[in-house]
Amino acid sequence: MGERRLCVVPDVVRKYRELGAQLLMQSGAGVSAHLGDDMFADVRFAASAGEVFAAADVVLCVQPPRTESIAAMKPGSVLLGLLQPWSSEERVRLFMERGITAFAMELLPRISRAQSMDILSSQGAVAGYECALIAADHSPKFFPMLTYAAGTIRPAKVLVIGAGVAGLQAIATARRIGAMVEAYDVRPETREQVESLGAKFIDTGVAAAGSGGYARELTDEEKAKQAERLARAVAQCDALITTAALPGRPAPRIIGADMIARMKPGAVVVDMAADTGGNVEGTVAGDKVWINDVLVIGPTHIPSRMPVHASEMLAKNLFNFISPFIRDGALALDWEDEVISGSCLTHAGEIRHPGVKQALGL
Amino acid sequence: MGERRLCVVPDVVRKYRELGAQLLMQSGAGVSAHLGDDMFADVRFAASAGEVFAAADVVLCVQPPRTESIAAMKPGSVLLGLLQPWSSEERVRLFMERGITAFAMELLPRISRAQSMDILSSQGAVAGYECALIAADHSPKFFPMLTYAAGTIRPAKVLVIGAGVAGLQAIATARRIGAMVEAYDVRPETREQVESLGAKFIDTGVAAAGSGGYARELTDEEKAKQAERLARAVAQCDALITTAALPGRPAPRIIGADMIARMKPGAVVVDMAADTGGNVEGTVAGDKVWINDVLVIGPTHIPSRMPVHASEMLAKNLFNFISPFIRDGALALDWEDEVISGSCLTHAGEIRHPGVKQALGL
Amino acid sequence: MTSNWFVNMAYFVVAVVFILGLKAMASPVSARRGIVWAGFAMVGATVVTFFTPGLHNVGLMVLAIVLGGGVAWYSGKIVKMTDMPQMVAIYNGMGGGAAAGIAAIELVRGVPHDGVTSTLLALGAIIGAVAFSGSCVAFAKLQGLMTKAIRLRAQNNVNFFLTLATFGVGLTVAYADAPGGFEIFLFFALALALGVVLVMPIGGADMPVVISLLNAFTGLAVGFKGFVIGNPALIVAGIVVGASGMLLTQLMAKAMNRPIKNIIFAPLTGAAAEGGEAVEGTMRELSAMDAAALMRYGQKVIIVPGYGMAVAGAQHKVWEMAQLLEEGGVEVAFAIHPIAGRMPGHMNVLLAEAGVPYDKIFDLEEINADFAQADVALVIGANDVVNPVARTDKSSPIYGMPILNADLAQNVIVVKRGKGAGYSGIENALFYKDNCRMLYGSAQEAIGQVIQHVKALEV
Amino acid sequence: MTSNWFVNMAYFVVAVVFILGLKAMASPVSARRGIVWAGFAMVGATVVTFFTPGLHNVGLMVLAIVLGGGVAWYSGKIVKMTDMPQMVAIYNGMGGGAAAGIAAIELVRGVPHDGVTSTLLALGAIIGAVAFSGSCVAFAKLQGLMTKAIRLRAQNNVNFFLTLATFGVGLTVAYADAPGGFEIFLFFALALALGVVLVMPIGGADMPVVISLLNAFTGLAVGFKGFVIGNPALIVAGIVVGASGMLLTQLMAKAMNRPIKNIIFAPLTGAAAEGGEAVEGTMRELSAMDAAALMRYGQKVIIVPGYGMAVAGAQHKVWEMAQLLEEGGVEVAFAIHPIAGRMPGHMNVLLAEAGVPYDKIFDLEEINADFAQADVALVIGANDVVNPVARTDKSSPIYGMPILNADLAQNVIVVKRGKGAGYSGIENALFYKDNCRMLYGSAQEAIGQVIQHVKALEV
Amino acid sequence: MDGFTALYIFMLAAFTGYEVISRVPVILHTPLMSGSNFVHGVVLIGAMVALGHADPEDPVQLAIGFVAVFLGAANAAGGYIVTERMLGMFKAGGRKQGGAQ
Amino acid sequence: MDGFTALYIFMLAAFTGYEVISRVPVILHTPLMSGSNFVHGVVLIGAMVALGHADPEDPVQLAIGFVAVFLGAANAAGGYIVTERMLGMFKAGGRKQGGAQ
Ligand SMILES: NC(=O)c1ccc[n+]([C@@H]2O[C@H](COP(=O)([O-])OP(=O)(O)OC[C@H]3O[C@@H](n4cnc5c(N)ncnc54)[C@H](OP(=O)(O)O)[C@@H]3O)[C@@H](O)[C@H]2O)c1
Ligand SMILES: NC(=O)c1ccc[n+]([C@@H]2O[C@H](COP(=O)([O-])OP(=O)(O)OC[C@H]3O[C@@H](n4cnc5c(N)ncnc54)[C@H](OP(=O)(O)O)[C@@H]3O)[C@@H](O)[C@H]2O)c1
Ligand SMILES: NC(=O)c1ccc[n+]([C@@H]2O[C@H](COP(=O)([O-])OP(=O)(O)OC[C@H]3O[C@@H](n4cnc5c(N)ncnc54)[C@H](O)[C@@H]3O)[C@@H](O)[C@H]2O)c1
Ligand SMILES: NC(=O)c1ccc[n+]([C@@H]2O[C@H](COP(=O)([O-])OP(=O)(O)OC[C@H]3O[C@@H](n4cnc5c(N)ncnc54)[C@H](O)[C@@H]3O)[C@@H](O)[C@H]2O)c1
Repeated sequence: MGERRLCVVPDVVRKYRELGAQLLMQSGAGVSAHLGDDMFADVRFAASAGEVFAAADVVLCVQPPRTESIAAMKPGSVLLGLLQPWSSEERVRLFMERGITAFAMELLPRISRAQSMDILSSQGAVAGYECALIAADHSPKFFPMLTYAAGTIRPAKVLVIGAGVAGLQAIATARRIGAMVEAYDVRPETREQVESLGAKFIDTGVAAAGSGGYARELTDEEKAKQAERLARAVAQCDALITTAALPGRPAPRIIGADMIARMKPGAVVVDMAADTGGNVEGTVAGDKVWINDVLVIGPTHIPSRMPVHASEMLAKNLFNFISPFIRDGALALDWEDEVISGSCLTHAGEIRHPGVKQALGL
Repeated sequence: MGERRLCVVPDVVRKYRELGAQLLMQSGAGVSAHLGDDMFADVRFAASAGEVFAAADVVLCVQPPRTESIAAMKPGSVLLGLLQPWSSEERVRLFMERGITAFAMELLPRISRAQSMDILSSQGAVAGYECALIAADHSPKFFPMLTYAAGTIRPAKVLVIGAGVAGLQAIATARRIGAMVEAYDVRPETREQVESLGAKFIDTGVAAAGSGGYARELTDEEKAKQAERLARAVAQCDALITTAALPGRPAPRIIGADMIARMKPGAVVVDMAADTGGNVEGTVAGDKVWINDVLVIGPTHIPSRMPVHASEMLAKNLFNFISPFIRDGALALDWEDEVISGSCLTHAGEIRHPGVKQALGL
Repeated sequence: MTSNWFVNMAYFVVAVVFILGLKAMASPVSARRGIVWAGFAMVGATVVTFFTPGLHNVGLMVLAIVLGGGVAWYSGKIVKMTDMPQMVAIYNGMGGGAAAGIAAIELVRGVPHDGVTSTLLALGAIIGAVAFSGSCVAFAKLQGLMTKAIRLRAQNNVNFFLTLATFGVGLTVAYADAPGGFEIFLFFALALALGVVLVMPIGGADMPVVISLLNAFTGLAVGFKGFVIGNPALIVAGIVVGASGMLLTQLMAKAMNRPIKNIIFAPLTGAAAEGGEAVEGTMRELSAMDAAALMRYGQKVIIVPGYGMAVAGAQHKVWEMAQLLEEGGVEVAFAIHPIAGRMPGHMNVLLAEAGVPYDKIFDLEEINADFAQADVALVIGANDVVNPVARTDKSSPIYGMPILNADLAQNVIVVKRGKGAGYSGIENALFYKDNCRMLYGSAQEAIGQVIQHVKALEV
Repeated sequence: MTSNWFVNMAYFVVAVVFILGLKAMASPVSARRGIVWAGFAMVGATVVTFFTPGLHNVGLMVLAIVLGGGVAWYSGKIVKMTDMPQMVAIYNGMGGGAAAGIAAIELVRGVPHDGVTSTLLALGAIIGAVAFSGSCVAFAKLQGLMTKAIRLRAQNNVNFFLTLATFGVGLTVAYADAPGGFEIFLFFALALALGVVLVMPIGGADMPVVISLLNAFTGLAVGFKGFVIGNPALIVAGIVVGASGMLLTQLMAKAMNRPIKNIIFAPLTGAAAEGGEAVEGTMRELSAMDAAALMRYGQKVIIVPGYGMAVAGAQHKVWEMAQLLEEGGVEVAFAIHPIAGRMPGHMNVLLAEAGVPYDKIFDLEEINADFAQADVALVIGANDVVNPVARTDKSSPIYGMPILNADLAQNVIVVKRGKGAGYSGIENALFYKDNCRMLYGSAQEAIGQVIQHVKALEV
Repeated sequence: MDGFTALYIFMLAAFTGYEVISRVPVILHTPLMSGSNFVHGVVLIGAMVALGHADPEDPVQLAIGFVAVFLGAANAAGGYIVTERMLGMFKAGGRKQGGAQ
Repeated sequence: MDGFTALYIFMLAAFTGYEVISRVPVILHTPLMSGSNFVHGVVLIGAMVALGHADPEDPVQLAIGFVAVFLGAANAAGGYIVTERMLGMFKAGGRKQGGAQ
């Protein structure tokens, strides 16, 4: 299953129109999100994606466009979406060459005001919910406690690793279904957050709060300590959901093969980080594999499993980002605005984000 | 996915042993339920199923055995399990010919005392839970209400048709996940039961309570009335779960193609009755099909999606049924017992259940 | 009235302490303290009285105190807890007797009084004597010395004329300048007879209310005597007890669901033939307040939810109540019967929704042995799953089904709306057991009320 | 003491009705009824008094009543609701003045009294006069005629000696057989000065407590006067008011979190320099009882849950409270800010867990316009999401974020544990607003208390 | 009335006053203060008796008596109207049907 | 003490008695009844005074007085011990830490 989300939904189109913007969309682009062309009023449809790229002043996208598409863009035009800024030097170069003003929503500053534009957060919520469902659906056991005529089934134990946006949502969802949930994160402030959802926090004695609400990478010693304590919790759980991520880097490898080997037969692992390398040793992105008697699932494109609402959220985020600068159908960016300047990847042929610049060595 | 359940689990094996019974099991039979041979103590393992059938005095099974297996059984031996008594005249004849005492758990009288032996109930609970998860997992929408930084997502509407054991469990599970649930059943007493789970009951004005806790078939007029009111509810829901069944008959066809046509794009239908013909027009048993923009799922072997707990429940049910009659390792059936006599399909070459006898025309 | 300043001041303090003591006794937290205070005050009052100027017969007095106090103290000490009510009755009667005795002395001495005082004197004497003999009858009934409620033929007429005669003779005697010995004797004989006749027809189950009423009477009698002999401490203590006793009688009657007038007059009119004598094998009700008190002061409560809890959607309230009890130090557990409700796991879903932690939820096998140790089994909208018939009656459709042994708990409280049967449609033998009480009402409301009362018990 | 039986009996009834009236006024349900009863009793008492044997100066009396009553009635009728407290103060002062006046007449007439009565006469006169002048000062302060709390240098000494002098002169005058005009004048002058000096240094914010205290004083003065002129109705009404007034003063002080001694003595010792004068822009606390009353008697309450509710796990309690309010006819809605809590949908999960129906939950856009119509916005463990700084302060990290307009509600109640900041770590301007009160405590407990009080308001 | 009797009356009245209002909700503090302020307006009848027994010839007595009655009447009348108005604002909200789920 | 004073004392004492116990929980009904039974045992002092003023020569008076004191003492002593025992059983359970989730 690939990308099924769309970067506008009919409601949001209406709002763009109210701001005087004109919309051009590839015909059939919304089908996979159950949004037929007929559901969009006041939108011009283009037969091909290329036509859209060539004509637009501002391009909204979900995933980064392919090289041909970027090449087709008007110089000086604005590109907006999840551009995976860390993943491809070539793409960033292309943006610079074409003089494209590219906003990578992954770079959005994590300040309160910008939360309504935060695609990582909104899609993280979707992903957390979905991963909990995947775990429940694949588990050979009931999640909730259940007393039936011939006995009682004890509730399943679910372990969630990484209590960011997605992790918390996974915790909440697993709890709702009825599981007993434990969770773990390196950032110490997550303890209270985990507990506020009625789950138990696993204390490993390792704390690693980074900046901007993200986590930092751990030292080897810390990793060993963490692993020690975690291994025990992993061995006891019926389902394991891992959501740990580090911005701009491959996902941390937290669950080793040895830990998997100690898990109960029939246990389920859902590795939400499969896309970026996986938190679990042996995960295959986009596939399910049996390791001994443990099912390890490495779902990709998780928010696309719920395209209707994921698209709605994403579309609103993008709109909230760009709409303050649309006046009478024209775009006027305010470079003083910390949100704009902070999430800008390239502008006027230059790379604007110091972190990415350094990481890509440009 | 086929049958993954097993008719004993280690705990239950222990109880049989305590009663003095000897157990013989096909090697590897439990693998699909995550029960390796090594987990069973005090059990002899046979290399093939045939060996088991030939040697046993009492045979426990999940599904009805194949013809060869029945043929291999000792005359006068006892067979116990879900024997699908209504589905095959040939099999019943074979039982009679071989003089097998066959207990079909589907025929178990629905009295309070027998509830701990009721496989239909326990597996119905599993199925209801699973179907709700399947629906949630396949829905392109969130089930629960969710207020996020850029807006609010309203909870999904789930409609459950048939509020028997499975239906009620589906209602409870969907509610847990956060959906708004409506439900419908022909038996009027289900209204209170549905409401006791916090769901809304749809009143169509058709009541059809049958005997023994089951429903009776509806007249054409009733069907039309029911359909009218249901169609409206179906059109509004985001997910539809159908669980209606009639004992010993094909499942009632409740949702016609016209109703599906009126559903929202992206809606999901889970037809639990797919195995017995489906409550929904167009269901394909064991497959997912798109009808317009509606995904119709016809899962089969649903309890096998949760083999660990389903096996545990099933094994306990069977044990509760047969154990009162095991004394010092020998079976001594009490034909006065209404549970024994009521669930007996064939004994001593005769068919014992009048309903089946009549239905199969034997 | 003695004019001794010290004695009077002491009496004043005693009166204040009595009031404070009674107030303290009205709350579970301070009740112990209250009786101890009052006890000290009583000792003080007694000692101080010896300082009254012009007191004669001190030797006799001491003897009477030692004898009376000693006998009562000893008998009160050895009596079984279950026999307490009759002891209260008899002690109360003695108080009434003492009041009557004071009146008798005044009459015999022929002390002249003004009109008001004379009236109070007669009233006090009558009430005291009635309280005395009535309490003796109550004692005899509760002690089992008198087992039947005895109604005279023409009870109404007897009561009426006896009352009339008693008051007539009493007032005559009180207003007379120097009443004759026989009149005085007749007066008291009539008053004593009245007490007997009034209490005789009342059944044993209503006795606590009657005792409370007689107790209030004695208070009034004491208060009136206080006026007669001019002692404000007696007035205040007596009237305070009289007033609080009246209220208490009302509260008790309400808590027992027996309007006072039914208790006192039903036997007179003969309307309620059962007369309140507890019939074995009926369903008995209890109030939400009693349910709250039973649980709050228990050690262990096991809650048995059933389909009725689901119908009422009472799970949140039930859990709230359980938490309150736990805060009060009570151990609470939930016992789930395998087939409670209408689907497997019905109760689990609801309890989970309410937030009951899994470690408080036990299934039949885990908890059935614990009921015998539980002070209260609270059955909420469950029926078939606690029906002991399943153990005993072979002909019952639920025979052989394992049930929750709620009936083995010390007290069983059943919350249901009315006489509705369960799924299997059969009568429940549990409801008729001696240790079982019904709390009628939809579970949501009934438990809501219990919660309020549990809270009222915390201070 | 007049010996007219009819008048006395009437007074007795009046006293009883006053007590019943006060009792009724102590409960929201019957309060209206209570004042009306008391009103009838007062009219009755006044009329009956004209029947007192040997009454002179009836014309003058009627004139005084008509004038005094008329002026007070009119002024009481037209005054703004917000100015009520000072009216209570001034009327109370008048009552004190009347009591002092009665004493003055007795003194001037030189009626001889025994020791106790003389003492009570002096005490009543002093207390009445102090209540009079003190109340006048209180009135002046509240009316804004006197804006500063004025402390004399050596306030302590002045108070001490003035008190001493007043009592000295007072007792001398009262015990004297025929006190001279000047002594009497001096006595009252001193007493009046004492009232002024005592109340002067107390700040406006503490005035309600002071008025209540003066009110209790007046009650005592009236009671004492009752002893002096031998009128039990005055005694009973006065003392009952005195005692209940003392209790009420204590309750008020507690509700305002200002121990009485701080109010009365702080200005004396000069310890609390702020003197209670409400400083603009401080956080003000309120009690759970007040929170309950505000909501229970409101029409519409909007609840704003935040991360703190999640931390406290208070969702079940909050929903229970909401239900109670709804049962009382209050409209309750939940307002969820898009980023309340720590994950999208954090509040949804919790409210769903507690069983809050979806149709009571609104998001920012749906509900923000409704705050202006709400009587109470109850903010539970939320902080950043209701911080008005986001609207105004460009330099704030949350500037530009839409917030819930809780500050536009008539009253805002904020439940939080202490001074903890929210996620963004900044101060919240809402907490300093005039219409905002803090209810400190972990949400679970705080709301639990509110629930108890809401229940207490139901009868 | 002798001293002890007075003491008893005093004590009992104090108890009664205390108990009668011991469970008053905060919202009623001010109205109740005002109400009890009205109740001690009964001083009016004391003042009336005092004025009634004042020497009709002595202007000082008459003046004081007049003032006392005036003040007493003002206490009673003002106390009543103010309390009444406060409590008039005060209405117990009607009960609606509540329901959990 | 004159009739009206008596009436006032009566009225106030009745109010006090009523208010003081108006919120008693059911579980305390019997102990409180017993406790108030003890309190009216104060009749003992009345009986003592009566006996104390009885004519030492008149055996009837002495006998009645003796009985009255005896009964009064029994009321007081028995009332106390019984109440004390009842309330002794009565212990408010210790508070544990409660907690929701
Ligand atoms: N668990 C399953 O899978 C399943 C499935 C089908 C059948 N069953 C059967 O269901 C029964 C379950 O037993 P149970 O004890 O849970 O329930 P039950 O025996 O059906 O009894 C329920 C009781 O709740 C009371 N009730 C109803 N509404 C109420 C309300 N709003 N508030 C308070 N009380 C209320 C009713 O009495 P009032 O009317 O007087 O209030 C009734 O007696 C068994 O007989 C079992 O065989 C179970
Ligand atoms: N929704 C999201 O996805 C998300 C994700 C990350 C960050 N955030 C941020 O989180 C914030 C959410 O705002 P908010 O208003 O919900 O919370 P908040 O601003 O963090 O404020 C929480 C308040 O609750 C109080 N509190 C904590 N524990 C309590 C307890 N047990 N009982 C009572 N009060 C308690 C704290 O004060 P005391 O310490 O004084 O009690 C604190 O002021 C926003 O700043 C948002 O940007 C949101
Ligand atoms: N203030 C804002 O506007 C805002 C907006 C969105 C998110 N946030 C905050 O930022 C936090 C992180 O956001 P996110 O979910 O996008 O993060 P993320 O997806 O980058 O990471 C997911 C989680 O994995 C954890 N993790 C990293 N390494 C780990 C390891 N070795 N072991 C265990 N856990 C590890 C991180 O701590 C994080 O909680 C959120 O919890 C949220 O509080 C703030
Ligand atoms: N007393 C007992 O021991 C016992 C044990 C198990 C079940 N039961 C009762 O029996 C009932 C049915 O059991 P089940 O779940 O095995 O039944 P089932 O699986 O045979 O049927 C499922 C549901 O479909 C409904 N249905 C049939 N035709 C329909 C139509 N046209 N439209 C809508 N709904 C239709 C039925 O009413 C039933 O509720 C249960 O609800 C339970 O109360 C009783």
